[in-house]
Amino acid sequence: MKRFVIAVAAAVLVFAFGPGAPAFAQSSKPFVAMCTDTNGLGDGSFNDGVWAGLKKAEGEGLASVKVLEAHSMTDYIPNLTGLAEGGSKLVFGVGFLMVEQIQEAAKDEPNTFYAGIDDYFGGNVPRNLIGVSFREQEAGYLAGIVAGEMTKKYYKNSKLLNDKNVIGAVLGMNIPPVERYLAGYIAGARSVDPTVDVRFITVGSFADRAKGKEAALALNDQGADIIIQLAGLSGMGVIDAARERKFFAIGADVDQNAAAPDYVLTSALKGTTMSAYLLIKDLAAGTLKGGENRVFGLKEGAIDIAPFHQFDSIVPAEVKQAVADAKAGIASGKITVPSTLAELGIKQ
Amino acid sequence: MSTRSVPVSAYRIVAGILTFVLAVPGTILYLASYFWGAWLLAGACAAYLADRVLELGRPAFFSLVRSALRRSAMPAIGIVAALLLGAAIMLATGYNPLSSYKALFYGGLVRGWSVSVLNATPLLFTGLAVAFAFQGGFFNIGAQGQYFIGVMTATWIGLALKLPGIVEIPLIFVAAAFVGAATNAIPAILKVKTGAHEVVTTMMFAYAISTLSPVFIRAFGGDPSHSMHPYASDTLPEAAWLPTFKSFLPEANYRLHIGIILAIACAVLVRFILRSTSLGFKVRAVGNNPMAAKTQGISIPRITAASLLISGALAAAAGATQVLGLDHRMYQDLGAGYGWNGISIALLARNNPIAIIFTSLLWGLLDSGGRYMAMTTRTPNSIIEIVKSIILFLLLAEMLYQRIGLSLRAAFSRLRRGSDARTGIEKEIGS
Amino acid sequence: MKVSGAVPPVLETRGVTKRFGRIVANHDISIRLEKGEIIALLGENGAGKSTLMNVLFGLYRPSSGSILIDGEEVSFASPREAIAKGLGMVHQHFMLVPTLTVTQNIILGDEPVILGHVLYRAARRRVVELSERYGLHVDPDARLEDLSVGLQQRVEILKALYREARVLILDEPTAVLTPLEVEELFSVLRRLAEGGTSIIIITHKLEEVMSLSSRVYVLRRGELVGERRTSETDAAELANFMVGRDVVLSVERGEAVAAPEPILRLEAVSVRGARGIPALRGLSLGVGPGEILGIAGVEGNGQAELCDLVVGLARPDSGRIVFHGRDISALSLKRRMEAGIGYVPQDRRGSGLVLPFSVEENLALGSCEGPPLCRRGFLDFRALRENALRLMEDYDIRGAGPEVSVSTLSGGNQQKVILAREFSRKPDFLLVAQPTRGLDVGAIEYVYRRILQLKAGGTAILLISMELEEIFALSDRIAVLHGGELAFEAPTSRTNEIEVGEHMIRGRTDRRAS
Amino acid sequence: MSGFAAVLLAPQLLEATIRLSTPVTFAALAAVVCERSGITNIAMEGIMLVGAFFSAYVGWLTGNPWIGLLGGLVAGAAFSLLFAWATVSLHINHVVAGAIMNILAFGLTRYLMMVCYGRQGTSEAVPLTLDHYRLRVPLLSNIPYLGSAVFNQTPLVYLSLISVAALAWTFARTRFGLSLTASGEHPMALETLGRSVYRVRYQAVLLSGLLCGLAGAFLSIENSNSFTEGMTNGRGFIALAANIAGGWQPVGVFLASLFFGLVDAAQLRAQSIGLIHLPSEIFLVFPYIATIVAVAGLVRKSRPPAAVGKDFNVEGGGD
Repeated sequence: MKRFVIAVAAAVLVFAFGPGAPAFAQSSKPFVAMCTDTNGLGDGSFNDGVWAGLKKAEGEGLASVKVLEAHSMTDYIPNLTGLAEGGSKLVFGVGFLMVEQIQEAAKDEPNTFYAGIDDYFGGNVPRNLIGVSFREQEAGYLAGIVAGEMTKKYYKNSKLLNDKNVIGAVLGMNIPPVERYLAGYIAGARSVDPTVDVRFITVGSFADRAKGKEAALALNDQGADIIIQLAGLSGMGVIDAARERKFFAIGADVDQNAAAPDYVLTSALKGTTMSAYLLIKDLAAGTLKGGENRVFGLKEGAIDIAPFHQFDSIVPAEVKQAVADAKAGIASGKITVPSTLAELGIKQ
Repeated sequence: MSTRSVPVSAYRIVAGILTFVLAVPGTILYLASYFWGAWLLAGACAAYLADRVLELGRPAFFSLVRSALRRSAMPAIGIVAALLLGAAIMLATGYNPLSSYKALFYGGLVRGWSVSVLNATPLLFTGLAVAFAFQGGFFNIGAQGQYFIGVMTATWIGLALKLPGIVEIPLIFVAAAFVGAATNAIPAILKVKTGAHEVVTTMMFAYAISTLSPVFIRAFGGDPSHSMHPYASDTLPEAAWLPTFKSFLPEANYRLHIGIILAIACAVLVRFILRSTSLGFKVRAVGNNPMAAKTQGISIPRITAASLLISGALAAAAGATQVLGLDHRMYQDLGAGYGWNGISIALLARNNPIAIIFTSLLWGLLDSGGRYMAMTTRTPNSIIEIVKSIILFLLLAEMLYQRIGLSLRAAFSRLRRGSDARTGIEKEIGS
Repeated sequence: MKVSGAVPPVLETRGVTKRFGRIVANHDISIRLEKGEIIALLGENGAGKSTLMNVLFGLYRPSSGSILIDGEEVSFASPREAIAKGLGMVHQHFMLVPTLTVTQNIILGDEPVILGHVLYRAARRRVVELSERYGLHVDPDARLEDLSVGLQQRVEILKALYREARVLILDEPTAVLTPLEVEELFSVLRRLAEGGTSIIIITHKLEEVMSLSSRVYVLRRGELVGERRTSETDAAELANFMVGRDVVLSVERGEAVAAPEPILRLEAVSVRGARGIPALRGLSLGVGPGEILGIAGVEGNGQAELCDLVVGLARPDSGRIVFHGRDISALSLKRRMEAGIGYVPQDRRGSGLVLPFSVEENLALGSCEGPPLCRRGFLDFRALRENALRLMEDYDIRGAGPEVSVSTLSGGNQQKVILAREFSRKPDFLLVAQPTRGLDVGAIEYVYRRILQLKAGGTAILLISMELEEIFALSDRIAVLHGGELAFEAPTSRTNEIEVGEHMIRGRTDRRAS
Repeated sequence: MSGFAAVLLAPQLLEATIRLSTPVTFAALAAVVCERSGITNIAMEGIMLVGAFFSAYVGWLTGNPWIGLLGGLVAGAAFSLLFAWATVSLHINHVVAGAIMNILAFGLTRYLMMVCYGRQGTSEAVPLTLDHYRLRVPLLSNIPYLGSAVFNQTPLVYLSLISVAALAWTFARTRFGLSLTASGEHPMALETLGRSVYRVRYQAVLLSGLLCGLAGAFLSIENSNSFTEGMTNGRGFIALAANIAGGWQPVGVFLASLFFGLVDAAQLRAQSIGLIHLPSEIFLVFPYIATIVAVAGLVRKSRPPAAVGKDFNVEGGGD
């Protein structure tokens, strides 16, 4: 089967590219590729996360990998189909903006698996298509517990905290994955102390760093000492603000500690890395199955909270225990984390 | 000089019919990647030229051809020079220009031709929108906003009404054009009443519209708790989709829809309006000299408004085409830049609607070829943006050529005359 | 290069030629200017006077020939160098920045500075001192746009004096002045000349030459055709030189048909100008069929507003405009056009023509609403072309076919396009403003002939002109506009240029007397 | 808890206003200089972006933000010279040339991201930002309300305030300012007085390039620590509006920029107070609406330089 695919891929290449055939289809390992959304690599988020999963698989010798970046929405289909024509066995499309395009690409290239990261396909899913979505609210919940505990009970542990019991969130745009994160975050904080004040601001763009910073500063002015960023590149501004004003930021999607090791308390992890890696692993083992939506959550190991790094000593064992309990509760189904603000009684 | 009317011969009628009969299917076939359609187009060209020869007589015809060649020389030189400059940049930054360009043109013209055409479709409309406003002396920098208004209108009606396509699609276009025109009424009124510059107002409107569009999408995006991909609205019923080329040409790419035909028809229509109608005549008069137009009884506010409204309608039609033809739903604005690109396309075509057909296809193929290039070589496709701006720059900088021409001439004359006199190279331009 | 013994002239040109592309604006011109002398450069519009001055002033570079100052050859790369050599120029269109103050305007380009910082107090002192020395009084702190035209010209002269100009060039300095202001200007210039300043005055007005200059050069079509001492010549000879033949413009006017009932009547019309100042005050006049009423007056006395009002570009604040017995004050320009009002605007290229348009399109401008050129909103190209060919034949429009852009036509042919367009609509009333500005004599005669033909056909014509000659050549009756009021009105046969000129200067003498 | 008014009156709002308006102020001053000299400049967005990129890149290469700032200034100046060449020497329509410059800037910065960093999105962080050189003015910073907002700021914020004063002074009192005004009101007058309009306009565009370079540097290496593609996010166009609303005067333009900054700061804060429950997009659209209202409302009270946007050609004039 594998050999056959490579042969087909090689034939396609010869016809498609003529003499200038690219070098990437020559190894005997399956060739796996990803298409970024318009944010591209370096977003410190989904795109980077998936890419890390690909690199991890490559490091383990499971596959050879390639990334292709998109600059506008019309890039998506040519990128997705082009990679298949280039011999890719499994193509990841990153971001929910590609939902339509990836379905069409899958229809176009039946011999290649397509995985839509952050996509959910309703109805009958083509047999070479996999929807990968996440329960972000569970990651938000864990971060909310940490934030709620620290700001309420352990604010004396760090000069960066205050006694006001206010935490914040900066949103890029008001869209459901962001809303799920936020709902989980609020629910987590309230599980510690129902009277906690959680404030949030939407910046209106996933790429306006200066405004992201300004929103975080505004929240800090109102007493928030821990702020989660749910704003993509604008979220870099939240970390900028934390560095400048000296409060704690919580990263999202991937571990953003490296951006400001002294101020990023932890990060709510969405396992784009893990999910991509798991799918490649299935592919290499020949067990990859298409035609379904896979929702990755805490239970599947795709949702987690990042380590505290140098704050490990500041965060008391009680907090870590609370996180562990929540994890167990969620995994076992004892805790159901709300996924919309409406469930929390917050009007939008 | 040949004003004597040549009696309409049977040959001319035949040539005329032949031109039309060959050109229309030729265009459609070529656009659908049936490249042999080029032969039909060549035939149409031959028939057209024959017709012109018959009409004008040989000497006048050849002088016409000469002047046409002279006029197209500059754009051709500009494009080649821009590509050379782009190559120089690639060389300087360590990329291989030869393989890049090979991939660019193979990708844009052959391999991804259907994508080029898909790219060109909305750009053709927005280019026409910008050009129409330009012709009336107005800079519609916010075509992007009207584009999204068109998208919203099409989505709304498409989702709200369940009519047969033959009724619904025209209805959607009319409604989108109407609402797009209405959107532009505000900047038009502000311009006429307060003098607020349209560059600022239309731009800000575009920002505002794209900021507010999520509110709209949420209203038509089904239940958010079930929707995993909220940036898009619900899908339109298939009855409201534009027919695809595939429905009559089986080999065509299945995404290719007849929007491009509508766009080309629109370009022809715009040319007709501008050239052959009283309104277009007045728009051009106001755009070229508002004072003279005014003293001849043409109402400036009315014409300004009319050109702006038509411009808004065209930009909105771009949005409607994109929804009905390609996306079948509304996506949130990611700064796709149809407005900005529309400006480039109109400028490049010097606001000539027919030329816009070609400039939008050029832009479309540079985009899709650029992606193919990025896919198959290591060259980043942002080089295409650079090449595009150099093309624009070189095609609009007429002075540059006059300068070069003058200094070349001066250099020649110096060579000829030796060094006896310092010939003053003056930066003269005859009036 | 010095002539032995004699003092070299302050300024001299030798064989100066200036070409623009294929057009030769100046050909082989040699003139000479002595210290303390006032010379005149006489010529019609388009004779190349302004080009020569711009060459002298370093704005243009001569294509060949040389310029000498104090006997030394100079080459100016820019006006800056000309100024440094002591040249000062007062342009016909003032080179003044309206939003700046008098002082700022005067010092601009030569400011007293320390480290880029302008010493305004010192500059102001200098300006006050200068204006007192030469009797050119003007408020140094006034914003320029608030000054009258005469005062603005003073500022221009002060500008040159501030730069210690030894040679002062004035380009058509009297075009915009009232006769009183002209007198003042001349006395200032004479005083300057006595003080050793050399002056060149560029003009096309013979009287000015005779009264002011000691020598005169005459230019025609870019060439120097004569040089005379003023004392040794007379106006007739100079006129002969200027136009290249004996007689100017005595057109057979034909008698006006006496018509009691005017076609167009202004009844006590008042209107405010651009800055809210009354521009027309209770103006009443009427023009009958087959009659030409000439409005004389110095520019800026309400002519522009009168034009706007009559054709419908502006509405009167009070009073009415009656056309064929019907009040049309509230009608739009378009309705008035349809009712039979034609307009030949003063600014041909600015408001008469759409320059990039072809001849046929320009001829259709304003008729693009209905038949015959337009049907159901569509242009009828064949009708357009036929219309153009017919009019081009009728009005002798030469130089191009109907499909060629009017911008390539000569001034005379452009004016003919406008006349053809307006006349062909067979207006009952026609407003003609400055119909011959910038045209050559042949074209002028042609324009006069057409206007008179139209009149003979029964059209009522209101002629607005700053040229008295023109007014007298064409009008059956003459009225004088002064300060927005009708200062004088009389049949042409019962008045003369002196009387009319008097009223142009002084306004209404009857009121003054009372 | 605390009411709407309390938040709006807090000194932090003023601080936020100043931070948000600083890049707009720089760019709007650039617009003033350009337009007063007769050049319509809509290329500010692009010049800013180029300035932001090179500030971050040079700052990253050298590790010194001041050298990075210099890099941004040089890049902004060089890019603006291209604009000046196009508009002044080649006589391309100003708005058209500006639009082309913007397209070029977006393409160029994206291309350079790949060339210099090998990726898109966000560049490497500079090791040290200009924020590090925050300066607290000893006594003044103790003034209640104003003190902490105005006198405890970062270098480029101070520089923007100084620039406003310096430019106001320039226009009122200096030879250069007088030449600029003349060049924009009546270029031929300036030319006939021996001062080259081309030269003055080149200088004006160059100065505006430097100001835009500062705006870009503020965004990339003072307010944050790296370059992000498209990080100017329309600020160049807001600056254009501020220029009009501010009546082509440095101080007016500064106030207009502050106003736009205030609207933005206020809407962000208004979102989190929780007094009004509206979709966030309703808040986000306020700055744009404010811009339109300001431009439409104020445009009549002031008038643009008479020759702005018009081509000037010494020998082309003729008749």
